[in-house]
Order: sequence, then C-alpha cells, then structure tokens
Amino acid sequence: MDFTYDDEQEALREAVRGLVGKAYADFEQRRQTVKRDPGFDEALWGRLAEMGVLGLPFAEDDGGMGAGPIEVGIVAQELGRVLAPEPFLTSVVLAGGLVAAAGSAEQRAEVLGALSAGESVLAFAHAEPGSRWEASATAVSATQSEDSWTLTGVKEPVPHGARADLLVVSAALPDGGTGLFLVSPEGVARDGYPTHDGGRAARISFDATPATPLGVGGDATAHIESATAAAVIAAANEAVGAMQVALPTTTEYLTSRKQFGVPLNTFQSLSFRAADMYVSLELAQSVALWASMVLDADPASAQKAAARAGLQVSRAGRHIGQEAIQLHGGIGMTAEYSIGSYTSHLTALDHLLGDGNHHLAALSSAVGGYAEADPLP
Amino acid sequence: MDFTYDDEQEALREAVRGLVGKAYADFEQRRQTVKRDPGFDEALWGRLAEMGVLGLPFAEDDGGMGAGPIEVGIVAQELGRVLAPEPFLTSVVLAGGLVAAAGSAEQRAEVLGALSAGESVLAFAHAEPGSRWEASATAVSATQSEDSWTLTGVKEPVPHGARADLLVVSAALPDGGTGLFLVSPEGVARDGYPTHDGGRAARISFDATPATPLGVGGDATAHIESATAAAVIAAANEAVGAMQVALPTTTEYLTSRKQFGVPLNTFQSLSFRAADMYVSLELAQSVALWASMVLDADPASAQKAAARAGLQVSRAGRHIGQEAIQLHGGIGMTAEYSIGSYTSHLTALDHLLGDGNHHLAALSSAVGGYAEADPLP
Amino acid sequence: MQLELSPEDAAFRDEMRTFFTTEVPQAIRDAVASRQELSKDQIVESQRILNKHGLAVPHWPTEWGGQDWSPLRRHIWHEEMQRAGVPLPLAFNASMVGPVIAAFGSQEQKERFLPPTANLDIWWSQGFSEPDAGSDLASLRTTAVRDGDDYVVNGQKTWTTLGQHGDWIFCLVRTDPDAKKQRGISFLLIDMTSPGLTVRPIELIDGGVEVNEVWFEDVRVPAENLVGEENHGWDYAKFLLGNERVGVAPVGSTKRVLAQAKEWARATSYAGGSLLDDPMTASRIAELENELLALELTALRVVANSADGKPHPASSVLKLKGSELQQAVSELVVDLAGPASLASGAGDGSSLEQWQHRATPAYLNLRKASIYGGSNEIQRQIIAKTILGL
Amino acid sequence: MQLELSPEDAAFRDEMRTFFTTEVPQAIRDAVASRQELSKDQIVESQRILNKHGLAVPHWPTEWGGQDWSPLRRHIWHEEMQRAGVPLPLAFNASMVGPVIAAFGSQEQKERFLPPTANLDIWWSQGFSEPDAGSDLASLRTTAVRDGDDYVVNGQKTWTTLGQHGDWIFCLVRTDPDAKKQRGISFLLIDMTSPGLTVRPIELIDGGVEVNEVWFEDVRVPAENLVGEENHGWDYAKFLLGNERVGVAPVGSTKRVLAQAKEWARATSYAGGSLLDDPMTASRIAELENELLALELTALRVVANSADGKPHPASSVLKLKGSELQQAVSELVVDLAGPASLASGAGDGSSLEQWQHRATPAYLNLRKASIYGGSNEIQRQIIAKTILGL
Repeated sequence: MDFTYDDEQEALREAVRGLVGKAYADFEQRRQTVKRDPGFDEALWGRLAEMGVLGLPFAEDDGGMGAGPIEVGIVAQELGRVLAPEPFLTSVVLAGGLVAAAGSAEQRAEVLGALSAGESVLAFAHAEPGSRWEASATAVSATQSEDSWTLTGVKEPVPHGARADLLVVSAALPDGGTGLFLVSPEGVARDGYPTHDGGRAARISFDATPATPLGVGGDATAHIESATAAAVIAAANEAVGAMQVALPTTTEYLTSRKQFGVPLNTFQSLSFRAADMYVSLELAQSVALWASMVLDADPASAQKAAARAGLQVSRAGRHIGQEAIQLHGGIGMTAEYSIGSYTSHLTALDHLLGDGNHHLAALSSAVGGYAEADPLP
Repeated sequence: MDFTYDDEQEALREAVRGLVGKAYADFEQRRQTVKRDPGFDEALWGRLAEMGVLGLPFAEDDGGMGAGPIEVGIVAQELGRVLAPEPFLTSVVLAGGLVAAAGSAEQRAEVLGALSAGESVLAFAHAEPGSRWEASATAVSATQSEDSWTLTGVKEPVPHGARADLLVVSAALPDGGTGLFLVSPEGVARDGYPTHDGGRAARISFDATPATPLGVGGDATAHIESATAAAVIAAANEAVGAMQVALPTTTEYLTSRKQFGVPLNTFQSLSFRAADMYVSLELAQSVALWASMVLDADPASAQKAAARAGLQVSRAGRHIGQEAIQLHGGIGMTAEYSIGSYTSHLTALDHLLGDGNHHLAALSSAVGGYAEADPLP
Repeated sequence: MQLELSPEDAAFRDEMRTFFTTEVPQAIRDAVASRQELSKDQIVESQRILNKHGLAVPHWPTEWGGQDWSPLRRHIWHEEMQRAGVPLPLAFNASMVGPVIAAFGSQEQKERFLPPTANLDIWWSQGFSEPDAGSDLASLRTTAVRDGDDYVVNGQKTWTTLGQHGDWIFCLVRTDPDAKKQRGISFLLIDMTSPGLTVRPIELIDGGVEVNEVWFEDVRVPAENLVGEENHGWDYAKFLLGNERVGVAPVGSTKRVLAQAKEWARATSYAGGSLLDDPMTASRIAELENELLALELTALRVVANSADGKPHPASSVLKLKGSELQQAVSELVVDLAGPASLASGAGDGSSLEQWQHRATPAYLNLRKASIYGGSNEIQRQIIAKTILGL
Repeated sequence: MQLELSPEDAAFRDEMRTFFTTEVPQAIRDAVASRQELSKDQIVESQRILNKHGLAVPHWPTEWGGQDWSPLRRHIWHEEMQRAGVPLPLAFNASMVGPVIAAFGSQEQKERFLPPTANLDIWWSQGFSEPDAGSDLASLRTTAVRDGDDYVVNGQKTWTTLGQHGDWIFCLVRTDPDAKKQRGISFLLIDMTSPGLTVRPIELIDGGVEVNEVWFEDVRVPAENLVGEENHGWDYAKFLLGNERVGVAPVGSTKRVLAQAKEWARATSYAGGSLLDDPMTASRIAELENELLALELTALRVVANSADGKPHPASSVLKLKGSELQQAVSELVVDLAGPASLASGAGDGSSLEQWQHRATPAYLNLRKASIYGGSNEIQRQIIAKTILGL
C-alpha cells in the first residue's frame, strides 16, 4: 500500500493547481463567476479541456486520456481547494462516466469526444421530486413506439441542467428497471436556478420528449450504481480539497485576529478545536485516497469503499465546515469572505449523491457479513 | 409547574443528607463499607428505617409513610450524592414497589412492614442470562401442582440477591405471561459477588423451589413495567445526585491542582469542558425532577417520562463521568480517590434498568404519534 | 414540586393560544412556518396587533405597557407565541432598548420613545459590535465627542441585524478615550436619517442581507439623546445583554420546526415506507426532542429561580444549548430534504417543496445562532467563571 | 498510489500471520481475546517466543536484534500481532528504555542491558511521572545527588505501570536543582532490589492493581548506570516519548475487539432476533468500524512519511483518535452486555459470559488510555502548536 503520487500524478496536480489555483486565487473572482450564469468560467472550462482534464477518465479510443480514479481524485481535490465551480464532477465524472460505461462505441466517441474537447457540457438528470439517492427512476418514464423512445416526467434538481448541451436521463422502463437515455435539451422545458453554494441546478420537464437509449438499452441500474460510486469517491476528494484549505484559512485567522488584546490562537479552547479539525481532516483524507485506490484496483468492490469515503467525509465536512465558521465568528457568516462558501459547498457535496447517514445505512446492513474492515483487498 | 420543594420535602432532604452525608462524608468510609459484605452499612440501614425512609413510598396501612415519587427522588438524590451503597433503589423502590402494586393486603402488610422497619432486605430477581431489560421472564419458569407453585431456572445478576431476606421473582407462567412470586431464599443456591461500583449482585438458581404467587397471581407484566418505570425515575434522581457532586469535585480539583506552574482552571480547554458538564447536569436534573412530578401526577404516563429521564441521564452520566476522570488525569483512575467511583456507579445505574439507547428505542418507536413533546400533561 | 399549571395559569395559556392562533393573520404565521424571510411590513403588522392587546412588551414596567406577569406567565406567553408561528416582538425594541430606556432613561426620553418603541413605530437597530470588537465588545472604537449641545460621532458598527429597516439606532460609543476599556463608554440614541450616517448591507452565506455595516462620519447627535450618565454605558449594555440572554433560547420555535420536520419526514418516501419509519431518522428526532424537552424544562426551572428580576446565571445554558439545538434541528431538515436540499435557489415553478428549498439556507443562516448575541464561547466563559468559579 | 501490497510484503504478512497464530500458545491468545489481565509469566513467555524468532524488537538496531524492516513491514508486524491476540512486547523494554540505551547508552550498557531487555529477562519499569509532575513532566522533583561513585536518589514516582513485576526501573531524576526545569534532569537506570526502594500498589477503579507508587529513600545507584550525559536526560525522554506515541495507536487490538463485539451482538437476543440486526446497534458498529479503518489508513499514510526515523507529527493523531476509539469500542461492549455488565465481579459459577464480566472493568480501565502516555490534551497541544502553528 502506497499513498504517494508518482511523478506524472504530481505533474498533473501541479498543472491543475497552476490553472485553477491561479484563476481563483482571489476569492472575489470566484464570487463574481458564480454570480453570473452559467455559474462557471467557460474560458477556464476550455483550458481544462486543452489540458486533457475533461477527458481524463475516458479511454483514448473515446477521445479521452485513459487515466484512472487516482488522477480524477487529484483533479477533484484541486478544484475543491479553490471551490472551482466548473462542473467536472457532475459533467465529466458522473454523466461522462455513465456514457463511458453504458454507451455504444459510436456514442462514446461522439459524446465523450465533444465533452473531452470542452465542446459539450453533459448533465445527468436523475434526481426526482420524492427520490432519495436511489439508483432507480420512477417519476420519469420511458415509452417505446416502434423503434423510437420518448420520455415523460420531471427531474429536479439536475446539476447544471440548464446549461447542459446534452442530457443523460434515467427513466423507468415499460417492463421494469431503469434505463438510461441521451436527450437533446432542445425543446425541453428547463428552469435553471443557482444553488446555495454558487452551483447551478434545474428542473427539467419531459413531455413525450424523443430520447435515444444509451448503448444496448435495457436496465442500467448497475451502471448507475457504479458511476455513482465513482462520483462519490471523486466528490470525497473534492471535499477533502476544500477542507485542506478551510483548516489553514481558519488557523491563519486565529493567529491574526485579536480579541481581548491577544491573538485568538492564545485561547486554548479554540486552538484545541482546530486540532480536532486536523484530526477529522487527516482521517477523511486517508479514506478518500484509499477509496480512489480501491476503485483503481478493484472497481467491483468500489461501492462499499465509496460508502466508507462518503461517510467519513460527510462527518468531517460537517465538523470542519461548522467549526470553521464558529472559530471565525461573525465574519465567517459573510459572503464576501471565503470560509462560509467552503462550508456551503461542503454541504452541497454532502447531499449531492448521498449524505453520511445514507452511506452509513448501506454499511450497517452489511456489517454482519465479515469480521474486520480490512484496508487491503 | 413548580420545581421547588415544599417545607416538608426540604426537611426530608436535610434529614437524609444529615444521616448519609455524615456517614459517608469521608470517602474512605464508603470504600471500606463496600469492601466488606454485605456491601452496605446494616446499622445505617436500620437508621434509615427509623427515619421512615425505607417505608417512604408505601401506604400507611402497609406500614409505610404514604409519601410519593417526589420524596423518593429526594432520597435517591441524597444517596447518590455520597454514593451510599444501601439498596434503597433495588430493595425499596423496585422490589418493594412490586409488592405494593401486586401483593395482597396481607402480603403488603407483612413484607412491606418488615422492609419499612429495616428487618428484611428485599431483592427483585428478574434479569436472566440472555435477557435485555425485557419486562418478561423466560429462563425461570413457574410450575403449578395443585395449589402450590415451584420455580426452576437461573436469575443473574440479581442486585443484592445474596443478602436478601426475601426474593420477588419473575417467572414464565405455564399458560404464557410472566408472573411474580415471593420466594424465601432458604435452600436456594445463591452465588453473591461484588459489582464494579461496590454494589452486590448474585446468581440465583431455582430448582423446583417453592414459591408463593404475589397477590392474585397471573400475568404481572404490567406491574413489572410500572415498577420499573418508577425505579428508572428514582435511579435518574440518584444519578443526578452523583453528578451534582462529581462536577464540583472536578472543578475543585481544577482550581487546586497545578501543572506548568498554574492552576488547571487557567487552561480554557479544561474550564470550557467543565462548563459543558454543567450544561449536561442542568438538563438531566430538569428531566429527572420533571419525571418525578409526572409519576406523582399521572402514573399512567410515567413510562414515557421514565424513558425520557433515563435517556437524558444516561447521556449526561457518561459525559460527566468520562470527563470527570479525564479532567482529573491519573488520580481520577485510582480507587482511593472518589471521582472514579462516581463514574463507576453512574455506569452501573445506567445499565441496571435500561441504558440510554434502550430508552431511546422506546421513544423512537412512538415519535410519529404526536406533534410536540409537551412538558405539561 | 408540582407538574400541573394552576387553573389560572392553565386558563392563561389557553387564552394566549387562542389569541395567537386567531388574531395574528394566517399569512404571517404561514410565512414563519415555511421558514421564509419576513417582510418589514409583516413584522410591523404583527407587533402592532400584539401591542394593541398588551402583548408586545409584557415585561416592561406597567406604566409603559407592561403586564406585571409572573415569570411563568411570561414564559408561557413567549412559548405560545413561537408555537403559533407568531413573529416575536422585535428584540431590539422589546428586549433591548426599551428596557434600557425604561430603567435608565429620562422621563422625557421615556415619554418620547417608549410608546412608539412598543408599537414598532420606531424600528430600532443595534449599534454595538464593531469590526475589531466582536466578542471583546469593550474594545470598541466609535467615538462621540461633545461639541456644544451635540455629540459628534465617528466610526463604524457592524453586524447590525435588519439595519436596513432601522429608523433609530442605539449605540455604544466611546466618550472618554483615555479611560480604561469598559469605562468611557456611553449609550447613545441616534436618528438613522442623520446626515453622515450610512447603512451598507452585508451579504451572508445564505444569500440573505439581514445584517449591515453602519458608518458614522461626523454624525451630529443632540446630547439629550444620551441615555443615563456619560461614560456609564457599559452598565446599561450589561443590563441589556443579560436580558437578551434570557429570551434568546428559541425553544418554542425549534419545537415547532421539529414537529414540522416529523411531518416532512412522514411525507418522504424511504425504503418502501416513510422516512419517519426509518429507525435512524426516528431516533435522531426522538433524541433531539428529548433534549429540547430538557431545555424547556430547564427554562421553566430557571424562570422559577429568577423572581428577583435578575437573569439567573444558568441563562447561559439556555443560550448555549438553545442555539446548539436550533442548529441541530436545522441540520436534520437538510438531511430530510436530501438531494432536494440543493434546490435552494428554486423558484415558484419548482416541483420540490418550499421546505426543501429553505432547508439549506436556513441551516447556513443559523450558523450565526452560536456567534451572535454573545457567542457560545462567551457563554461557556460565563458558566465557567460565574457559576463554577473556574 | 497503489492499494495492493507488493508480493514480497504480502508474503511477509502471511508469514507474520502464520507465525503469530501458530507459535504463540493458544492459551495466552485466548486470555487476550477474553480481555483478561495477563500474568507476568504469560507476558514473559510470549515475548521470549517472539525474541527467539527475531520478532520482539525489530525496530532496534540490527546488531541488537533489530530487523531493518521498512516502516510498512513494521506496521504489518504490529497489526498482525494485535490481530492474533499476541501480547505486544513489553513497551517499557521494547519501545522505551531499549531504544534509549541503544541510541544514547555506553557500549558497556548496551552489552549488559540490551539482550536481556529484548528477551524480557529484565522487566523494566518506567519512573517518569510524579504526584506533582503529570502532564507537566519537567517539574519533577526526585533528586539524585552524586556521592563518590554513586548517585543517592530520593523522591517518589507514580503511575508506574506493572511496577510490581519490575526488576529495573528507568528514571528521570533531577541532578541539578538550580537549573531551569528541563535542564538538570538525568536518565538513570536503577535496580529495583536496591535498599531504600519501595513499590506500593495503587488500586484502580476497575479493581485492578496495574499501577504503583515507587518510593526512593537514599537509594544508592552506581554512577555507571547513568545513560548518556548528566543533565541531558530530557533529550532522551523526548526521544522516548516520540517513539511511544507512534506505536501507541492500538488499531489492531481495537479492531479485534470490535470484530468480537459483532459476534457477541449476534449471540445476544433482541426484539425477536439478534442484537446485531438492530439498526441502531449495527450502525453504531459500522460507524466505529469506519473510523477505525480511517485511523488504520492514516497510520499507514503516516508510516509512509516517517522514513527518516523521526516520528511524523501526525502521530499525535494516532494517539488521540486511537485512544478515543479504543474507549468508544469498550463503551459499546458494556452496552452490548446490557444488564449483565453489572456482573463484573462474578466468578466461575456465573451463568453469564466471560466477555460480559469483563465489559465494565475493561471500559473503566481504558479511561486511562486518554490520560497515560501523553494525555489527549497534550496531543492536541502538539497538533495545535507543531502542526498548525497555533
């Protein structure tokens, strides 16, 4: 077991940090970017494409870079560190991951090629009013008529659903199971809105909307589960990146801010709480990195690893996010200052694909089936 | 709603504090008492009887004082403050309470009269290997042969079971349900042993042992539930008494003990944790007192109030017990010094009649049945 | 010790319950129930209804609209109001500046200010905190220099909640720059339309703009607006903060949200049933409910011990635990909303529920509860020093 | 980054697993598994078996029995030992005084002491803490005054774990009373059979007597038993404490207890099924398991970053979280035992299980885990100062 990055991975990290770290070095830059639609920097998106980041996890035959979950985790961490709002997680890892897993060769080449080139933003329309991180769809149903399919129903919230150039949509199949479809958003009713963390989401309403089955069609629940697991692991890495910055932001504030005539870090009740935040961060980071390695080595066992990372990161994110604001005091509540946005984004990541208790429920139900949780395969 | 004691209640409190507070003012005295069998001070037990404490909750017709749960709570708190090992809770409140509830007039007069007079120690033999705070019995079964009953099976742990002069025993009835029986311990195999907190418990084995049904006989599950609820509330009061002393014991240590050249209370990380202990204590105390009032006003709704007190006191007892040792450091681990015994006894009280999660499970299953938890009836 | 309310107090409770649920417009109470931000008009309308019936400032002296109630009745009034979703009387008016003017103001100030303060004809803002004087309030630097019949005020206040609505602002200002910290501070009432006074909103992390910076550039304030004696403002501030702490445990409103949360959980599908049937969810709710009950009972106990009018030192427990539970319940609601908690910016066309939209902004907004009004660290300090002698 | 062990390391792990589960007597490993206190003989027997195969002190220099393993292999060795229920080599010998003598002792001291220390022919005790020098170790007051070829030692040590078995004791003593705190302290090896040395057991709250007071009254210690230089003992102590912290996270043994706890829960009836089927119990176990996994992974990460031999500063995380989890698992076991957790003093005739008897004493005993070996407050202080710069 080896937790160190190799030279290529280090180079990737430096490159991404150079790009997004520079773009959002000034928090005000990030703040202005998320205020305007589409909520991210299209030019930066293009430069990420040029760097190969948007095709990172896809096969070279499909127009991608053929890298793996370790590299995806590195990018996610770097984006998380500066709260970069570009939809790498939802567009590339999640929606792109589904196309890579379930799409036909032709679909993969076309969709992932355009995605990797920065020419097309993808969105996965899956969550439904009333759903709760299930892998199945019920509110949107698919109907077949001869060789063509149409979808009817409502998806909400769909991350970056209003900006997306192409939708991957889950829908209940006529004979049971959940299918995946590619849908062109033209003519589809989309209500976009900002999310609390500066992201974007949308309500998307389908009304006998033409749709193309992804790949061979049929029940794609297993694909949704796998792609979600990979995205949970990437989200965990993104959250770890955010926590990596939230902690020093807090400790720097503690050393610079004076109250009662002395710097705040002289109050042991505060410095000890920062120490506890460090403990939470270290533990969460270990599990997030480990889950990336599990996904790399043995994708079949990645769902449990994803749940483990999701749980640990959820707990750590709440602890660090809440304490970061509290240790800052009033200024931590303001939108102009960065720390509150870290907390807000950690909260969003926590609820995007399943919160800590959701993951815990999955782990609990299996806890009787083995003796010890062993980190090695 | 009124949380203040009236004059008579204040007088009772002063009297009990005068007696047991004086007897165990020196912690070493308590330590020596619990080292020797029967684990409590028989002379003090007699003086408690003279004071009327042992007959407190029983009707005057049964030889008691006709007082109620408020008075029982006052006594329990005072015993808890000095960790008095006398078996007021298990013998008077629990075993005596069962006889008072289910016994015939004759049994009540005889058994409770002797108990109140300090002439007979009662024990409730109910817990069984494998049982988990259920109101029912399964490991000990009752058999009827003509007009006489016998019991067979094992009870363990039975609080003060080896010292007891008379046993109240629960047993599975031939036709289902759980009955209550009076059993003379003569000829019964009893293995007594000390418990970690200086108490006493026993394994009691019945082998076609003659037994007398309590009262009219038949299923007594409801009696067991009610008496247990009353005992949980008394135990909560006893635990509150222990916490009332554990906290100032800790804060006094913090102000007197020096490390790094200054008293420990100058370390804010420690003084703030003491503040959190105070919060836990205040909240637990409020619920324990309230539950006593509910039991006084409306015994029928006391089971839920008991669960509420049990839950709150369990959480507080662990918090305060664990932190009290930690804030003391090494000396808190020693048997010579008092604080560790407070933690040990809080742990015992927590597990005697149902721990916090046991009570929480009961509350959780009912949570959908009402809108708000209202303190008023 | 006695559980039941006396028949008189029970009747009083029924009277309050009936009043609040029938006299205050349903639209306002619905807005509270759905956790929306209230408009200024709604807050004013509600308080005027209360004031018309003597229910806005019952804790004031009777000659200024107070009710001479027992502490228990005040508690019942306060809880029933929250329970019914009635907006509490504006704290700056009812709990802060009103009692200070009533206790320390001149007769002229009382006559001029107390009736419109009770009726919310004047909307008061609070000018205490400054950028470098947060928890360490006494290090404030805004100055007031006497110049003829006026004070000339210069400096900056911050975290002025709802200052955008403010007509007047009560301020702590430094009148003696040479005196040690707490001394040399005065309590001044300032018309917010005065030239040189600027209010600048601060956007918060939930997207709302409920707090403001207030700038003073050579603002002239008539000396008659000084409350009490010059350089004694710290005493009045301590009096005010003590009052603030008592009423600050939002037990009733947190109970209301938790009761709503049960209904929201019940309406959410989960594992073939309802989310309220999920043992983990049910036990989380049951545990919060128990802690809230414990807090409410403690408030009632504290009330019983504060008959002399001074805040019981344990009132810090109410602030500390009250804000923690308020935050914990808001966190629960985000988790109940689940993936829908991301739809915080959704508009009317959304297919998700209003409570799901509001879940995360409310959670983020309530992070302030443990910071404002004396941070929880300050409350722990008060408990450690004042109660435990540490 | 790579998940799998290299084939060599995987083979090493298998070798360790096989050795520990076949060469160390089952009776000893069963005693560990049932959480009994081990006898001196059992501890000695186990360590001698390890030492015979070069597995008692692998982290020592190779010339004194060390193995020159990678940090990963040391970690595997340590975890597999705990996993198999093999008692760890006595820390006072293997992790404390041994490395100090190996690093700072004279050649004569090394030859005299290291082989019997590795083989547990000498049972070492630790003489650091004093009644008034706990976390503030440097304020110790036991003196050693040079008199001819001897030091004359007077004073009192306390919390001497297993001192009742001790043959020798390594002590911090004050040799220069005028020097400032940390200076003027020396590191002395003392034969516990020396006249004037008395060991008095301290009963602990779990009823056990694993710690002792050690009194020194004019104990004469040959000057050749001084380790390193006079008045430099603090440096050696810091070296020792750093080593102590690294090995102190008992991940493997806590994992083992948690795995046992599942079986105990499975064997406990609850609500018509098994306690392991109870969602609350299962989720509590799953959460602890996840945190333990996180800690183990962190230990592996820290191991990777400590190749230069110095303890990684994050080793304080291991001590802090490791003790918390050890305590949390012990608390879980008490709750699993339920009413049977009161039977802590039951003897062989009991109808309850051994694990139920041991549940509460083990819980109470482990309260020490966050106090001894550098309290968790000290660990937080190290993290805040050393890592976070606070």
